[in-house]
Amino acid sequence: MEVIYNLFFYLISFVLIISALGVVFMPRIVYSAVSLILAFISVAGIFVMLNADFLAITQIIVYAVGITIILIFAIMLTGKISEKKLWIAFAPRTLFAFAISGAFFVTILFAITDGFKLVARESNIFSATLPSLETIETLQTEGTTGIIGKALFTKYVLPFEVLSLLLIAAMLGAIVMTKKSGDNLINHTTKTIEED
Amino acid sequence: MNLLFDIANVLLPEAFLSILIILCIILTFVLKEENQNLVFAAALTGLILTLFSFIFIPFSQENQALYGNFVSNSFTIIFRILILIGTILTVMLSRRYTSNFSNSIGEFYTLILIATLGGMLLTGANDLIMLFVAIETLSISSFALCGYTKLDKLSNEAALKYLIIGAASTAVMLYGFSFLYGITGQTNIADIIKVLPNYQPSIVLILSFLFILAGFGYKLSAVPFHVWAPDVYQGAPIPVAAYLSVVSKIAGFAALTRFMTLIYSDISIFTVAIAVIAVLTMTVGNLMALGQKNIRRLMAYSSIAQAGYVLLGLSVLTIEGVSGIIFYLIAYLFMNFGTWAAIQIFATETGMDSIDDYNGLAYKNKYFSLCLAICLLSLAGIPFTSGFFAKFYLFKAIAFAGLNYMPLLIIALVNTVLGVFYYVKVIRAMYVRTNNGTAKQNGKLKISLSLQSVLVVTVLTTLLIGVFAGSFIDISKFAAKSITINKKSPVESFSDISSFIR
Amino acid sequence: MFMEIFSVIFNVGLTHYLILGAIMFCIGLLGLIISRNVIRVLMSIEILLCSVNINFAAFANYVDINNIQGQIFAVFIIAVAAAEAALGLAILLSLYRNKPTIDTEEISELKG
Amino acid sequence: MEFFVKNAGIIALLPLWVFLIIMFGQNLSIYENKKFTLWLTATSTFAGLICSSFILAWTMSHNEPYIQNFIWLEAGYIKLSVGVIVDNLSAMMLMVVTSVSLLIQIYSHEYMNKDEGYHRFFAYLNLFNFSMLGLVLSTNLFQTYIFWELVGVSSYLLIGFWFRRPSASSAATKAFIINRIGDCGLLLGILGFLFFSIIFWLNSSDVFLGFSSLPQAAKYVYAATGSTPMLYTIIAVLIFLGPVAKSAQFPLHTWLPDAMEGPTPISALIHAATMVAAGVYLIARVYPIFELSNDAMTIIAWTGAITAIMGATIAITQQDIKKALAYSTCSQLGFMVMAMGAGAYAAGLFHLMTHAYFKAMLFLCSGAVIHGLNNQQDMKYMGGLRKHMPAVAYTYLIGCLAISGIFLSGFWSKEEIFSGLLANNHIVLLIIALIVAGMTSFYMFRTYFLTFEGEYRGNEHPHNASKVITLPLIIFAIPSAIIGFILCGKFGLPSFDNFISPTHEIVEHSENFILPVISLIISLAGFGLAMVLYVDKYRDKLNINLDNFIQKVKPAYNFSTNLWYIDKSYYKLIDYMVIPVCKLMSNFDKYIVDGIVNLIALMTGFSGWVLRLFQNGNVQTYATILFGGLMLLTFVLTIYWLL
Repeated sequence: MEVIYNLFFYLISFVLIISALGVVFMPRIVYSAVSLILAFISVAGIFVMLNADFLAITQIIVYAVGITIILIFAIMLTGKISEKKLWIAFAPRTLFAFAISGAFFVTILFAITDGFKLVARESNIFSATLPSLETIETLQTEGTTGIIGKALFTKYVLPFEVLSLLLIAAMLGAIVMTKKSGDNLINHTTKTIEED
Repeated sequence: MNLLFDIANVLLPEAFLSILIILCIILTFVLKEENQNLVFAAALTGLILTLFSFIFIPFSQENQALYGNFVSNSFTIIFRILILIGTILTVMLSRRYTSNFSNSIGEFYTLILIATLGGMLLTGANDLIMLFVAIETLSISSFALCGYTKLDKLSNEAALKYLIIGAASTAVMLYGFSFLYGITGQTNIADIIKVLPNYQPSIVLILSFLFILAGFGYKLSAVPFHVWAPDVYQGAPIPVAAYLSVVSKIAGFAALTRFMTLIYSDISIFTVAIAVIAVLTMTVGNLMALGQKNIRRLMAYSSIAQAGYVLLGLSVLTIEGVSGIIFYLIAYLFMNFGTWAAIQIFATETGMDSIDDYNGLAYKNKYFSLCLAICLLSLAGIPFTSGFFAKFYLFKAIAFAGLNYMPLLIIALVNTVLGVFYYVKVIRAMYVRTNNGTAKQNGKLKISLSLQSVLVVTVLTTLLIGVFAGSFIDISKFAAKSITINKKSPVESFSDISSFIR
Repeated sequence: MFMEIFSVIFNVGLTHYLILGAIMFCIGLLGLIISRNVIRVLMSIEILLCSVNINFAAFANYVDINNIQGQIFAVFIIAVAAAEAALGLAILLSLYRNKPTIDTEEISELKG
Repeated sequence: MEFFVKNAGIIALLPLWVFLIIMFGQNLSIYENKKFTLWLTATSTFAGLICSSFILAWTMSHNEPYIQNFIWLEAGYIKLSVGVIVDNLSAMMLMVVTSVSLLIQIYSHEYMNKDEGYHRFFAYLNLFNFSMLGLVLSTNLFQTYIFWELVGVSSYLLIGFWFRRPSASSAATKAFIINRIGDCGLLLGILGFLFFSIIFWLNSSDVFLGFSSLPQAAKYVYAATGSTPMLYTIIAVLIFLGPVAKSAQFPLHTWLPDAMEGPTPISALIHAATMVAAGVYLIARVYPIFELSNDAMTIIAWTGAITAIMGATIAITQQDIKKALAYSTCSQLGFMVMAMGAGAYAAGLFHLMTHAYFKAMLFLCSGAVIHGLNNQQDMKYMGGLRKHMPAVAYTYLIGCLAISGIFLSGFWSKEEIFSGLLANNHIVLLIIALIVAGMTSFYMFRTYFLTFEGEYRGNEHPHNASKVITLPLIIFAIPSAIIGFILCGKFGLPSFDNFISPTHEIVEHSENFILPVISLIISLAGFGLAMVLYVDKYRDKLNINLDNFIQKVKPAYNFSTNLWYIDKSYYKLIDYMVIPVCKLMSNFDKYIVDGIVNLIALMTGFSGWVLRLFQNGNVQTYATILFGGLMLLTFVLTIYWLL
């Protein structure tokens, strides 16, 4: 059981990292999008391994379906340009990017392993305790949806409600941006209209 | 009912604002195009009513609402009031701007109101999730507002840059949140405070602090998270730029101050980090402002530098410092808004925003130039303006915090001197240079009533704060007292003035 | 020594997930900075947020299994990320209408 | 009456409002009519006058001062406040300032009517009124200092009112610079005083530097500096430097005669009646500080005495009518300061009040003459003007009698000074004062005879002054004549001493009549001498040749005409000491400081340029900066923490 769990972890992680790298380094943007879908699905797999079934489903519905579709729409709408030259910028910042990413990784690795100690599990940085089998059992049989739903309507009701307004704001913004404009949303500094 | 009690005692203005938002949305979609200006009236009256609803909230005690997601005390109340005042001014400033387009007026005000709701919730958010949602509500509405002038390339570009940098820094902040959550296993700040002292300070804690600071620093445009600010301020509609440089920043400061004082106040490394960022922020802001030719970019760098001064007040982490921050932000709200209002007036009338276009303005528009000059002098901190008292009070808090802070004080003073140069540059353009005929600004500016009232109100308040600095300092002191600073070892301070007299 | 390494590798726990999150974050960071296509930049942002989600889910599992607040946080992040993506693409499209390019090198009129 | 006392601040604020209205409303069409400005100004001052008279009445029946304070600025332990104090001293000054300025405003309407800067003039006049009244109402030394500076600024603006004349602008600059010296001393003194008394103020319930606690504070400072009384004296003398400059005392008096370049109403209001008296007022306010140090009191008294005699000797030979009056003002101010320094507190203030009225009137008369002769100020070209402008001549005569101490109000106030000097055993000072009194009488009547008697020697046709000019003169003549007598405290009349200094022990009036009689005789002698020398009739009869007479006393005459060589030595000092040093400094500045400054400017410009390179418009560069900066911060702080 343990071994299978580990193997699954490494498998999914491998797919996830490869597909994420694919998103960045694929020569054509459409391949990137497909790669992104794969990455999202792998993340959902990771969530399943972390006893987060609701999260996994949400991940697939929202990310792998919703967001990627929007992205593909955008790719299609802007697709006239030859993509070859829009691959990777050969600018000084690319070098910096590798350096920064490496530094970032090393720093976080250093921090979470408490200074590269191999036996990190016993470290007391995080209040980590192995989840007891019983709770895992209940989570796996009953699912997390109930807990999350209850929390959303009790403890997190305020952010939940505010989130609705956030979505409205995003919607309004998107509508205004893409609305077919017969109107004159032009440069605000040049046009003058008599007021009052 | 617990819920109703919470709302009546703590979240009444926010509840009002939500109702107002829904009303505005309905009005936006129901009204015909030519009646859309009604949304402006609704928003303005609603905001003023919301401002009055603060009367019903208990000022002096601390109340939690909705399972500890939101905390209302005098500190958050004063910041919410400031945010509301800033919003009212923004709405009035936008009146002229929105009259340029016919079918997207209502949405503009709705977005501003949603952003304001986010900002107000940000000040008192007491839960990491609440904090995140509030900051994102503010951000996402701001992205949309930035690109509102959608046929203008610059506006689109500004919005896109703002969004990308914003999303990236949000991701970093969330990374920091995840570490904080990992260390304590809690998302509620009150619970975090209870649990956190049980753990040894580790690098993860520092990382979480720095990553969260990156998220807030992006809102405050603190160096090195400031890079978006000049481009966005230049490209975005001017009312939105004013909103970002004032309201959004005030909300960010409120949240950062609470966060810093509640969670990260007992280890000195965090104050060192804030101090480093403060020094960087004001120095870079001032240095880069020196060579600017566009007044909007100049104001962007100026607001970066101003954020640096405020961060300095946070770095001392005393009650004095916090009250200095509050007083500085009160003064900053009005003086900065006044400047933006003047820029908006000039831009709408002439369509120009370069400093050279202001040449010789004082000879034709005496009062307008005077108002702008007062605001700029106040920003520069010339004695006997509100800006001077704000700086004075803040620097005094730093000076009294201990000898360790002396280098900071000296750097701040040098920066203040540096700042005078570029503010005076604009004034010199208006008063000393003559208009050599290239500029279009012939004759008097026709200033519409709403813009005029914004300018007059802000300038008068700036002067008023300069005259009655004492009472405003009292208010900020009162507000700062509700902040608890969990310092284990207080920095040695000159508690007794007589010790160095004798 | 060998056994120790072996046991670390085959006892997947919190640290492993965190390292996975860090790797994802680094890839997202890389993509954010080096690609020239705006859409790819937006994709990289999604990867960044995903890595944060992995972190939260891992912490929820290993630190806070009873309340799983981390998972709730992740739900909120997913919702916000979707909104952000939608708005970002809307802004991108309106920019594209005024200036037909999605090359980040060319979207640099505001500077100085 | 309580109402007026509680709202005494309004008296000061009214002129400020009027100032703002005039300043910001200049473009409005209503200002086509100059009378609007006049009415606005005069009404506000008149309202102030009414309020002041009610306040005066209130103070008669109340011994405790009324004090109102607002905390203005709190900086740590230091609380600075502004407020309003109403006590006998401020009530008297309010009355003097408002009444004098009301009459002078009416007078200026005619005097300045043709001037293009009419509105500006009235605006400045109101600004001055505001600052002067604010100074009078100040509750603490800090507020006093602020208004002190404001008064200086408005004086500067008004002296340089005709700024196109080089002489006027240089006179304004001179006044400003010399006043800066005094202000600097005053500020240092206040700071020194505050430094030693800060613990007292922290424990005190009063506001910082409040006047009502000043006696205790002075005692505290005296005790704090107990081991070195020198230090206390230095603080007191530094504070005294302020009045020295403002009240034109030796050696900082040189600005006052030059200040006569301003319009004559200004000379009357500011440089004769009110502002120069502010120095004496300040001495009265901080009297508790001076009282404790005998050395300081001696210095004050002797400064006053030297000024008095110097002013008198110089005034004797002045040809310019306004200059002569200016030096006479110096001399009289010296009188007041001398009285204060000698311990005759009330007498000094009494003379301040009487002097305010008759000196203002004298200046206005000279203004009427100058106006009538188309800006001719030299007395060589005057004479016999009594026939052309009788009202002016007779009021001037009243003023001369008053200032000379011949029966009219000056007699009573001077008599108090003399008896005060005698009572405090300052015999030397008394002799000097008596000599100066004789000289005063001489030079005043000299100006009178040269101007109004004899034959007219000028070219312009003199024209009579209009009613708007003569009316204030006539009104001024009344207090000039009688106010000294009314308040002399003899013959059952009310006593100024009792009114002004209820807390100080009252100097017992020596009931002998010898001193008044002597002073009267001396004054009459001066009058007689002037008559003999300057009225053609008597001079011819006695066969005196004035030029020969001058030749006989040539050194003394030169000494006087050259203003005691004070100005000249100042210029010499500046030429030979200050300017070489300045040159050295300027070279240092040019080559070394400027070099450094330019280098810094270059460096900041360069660093700004380098920083702007990073702001290249590419959003991903921005992201690089963001993350790079974050990583750099993380590295630095982590290493810092680990170490």
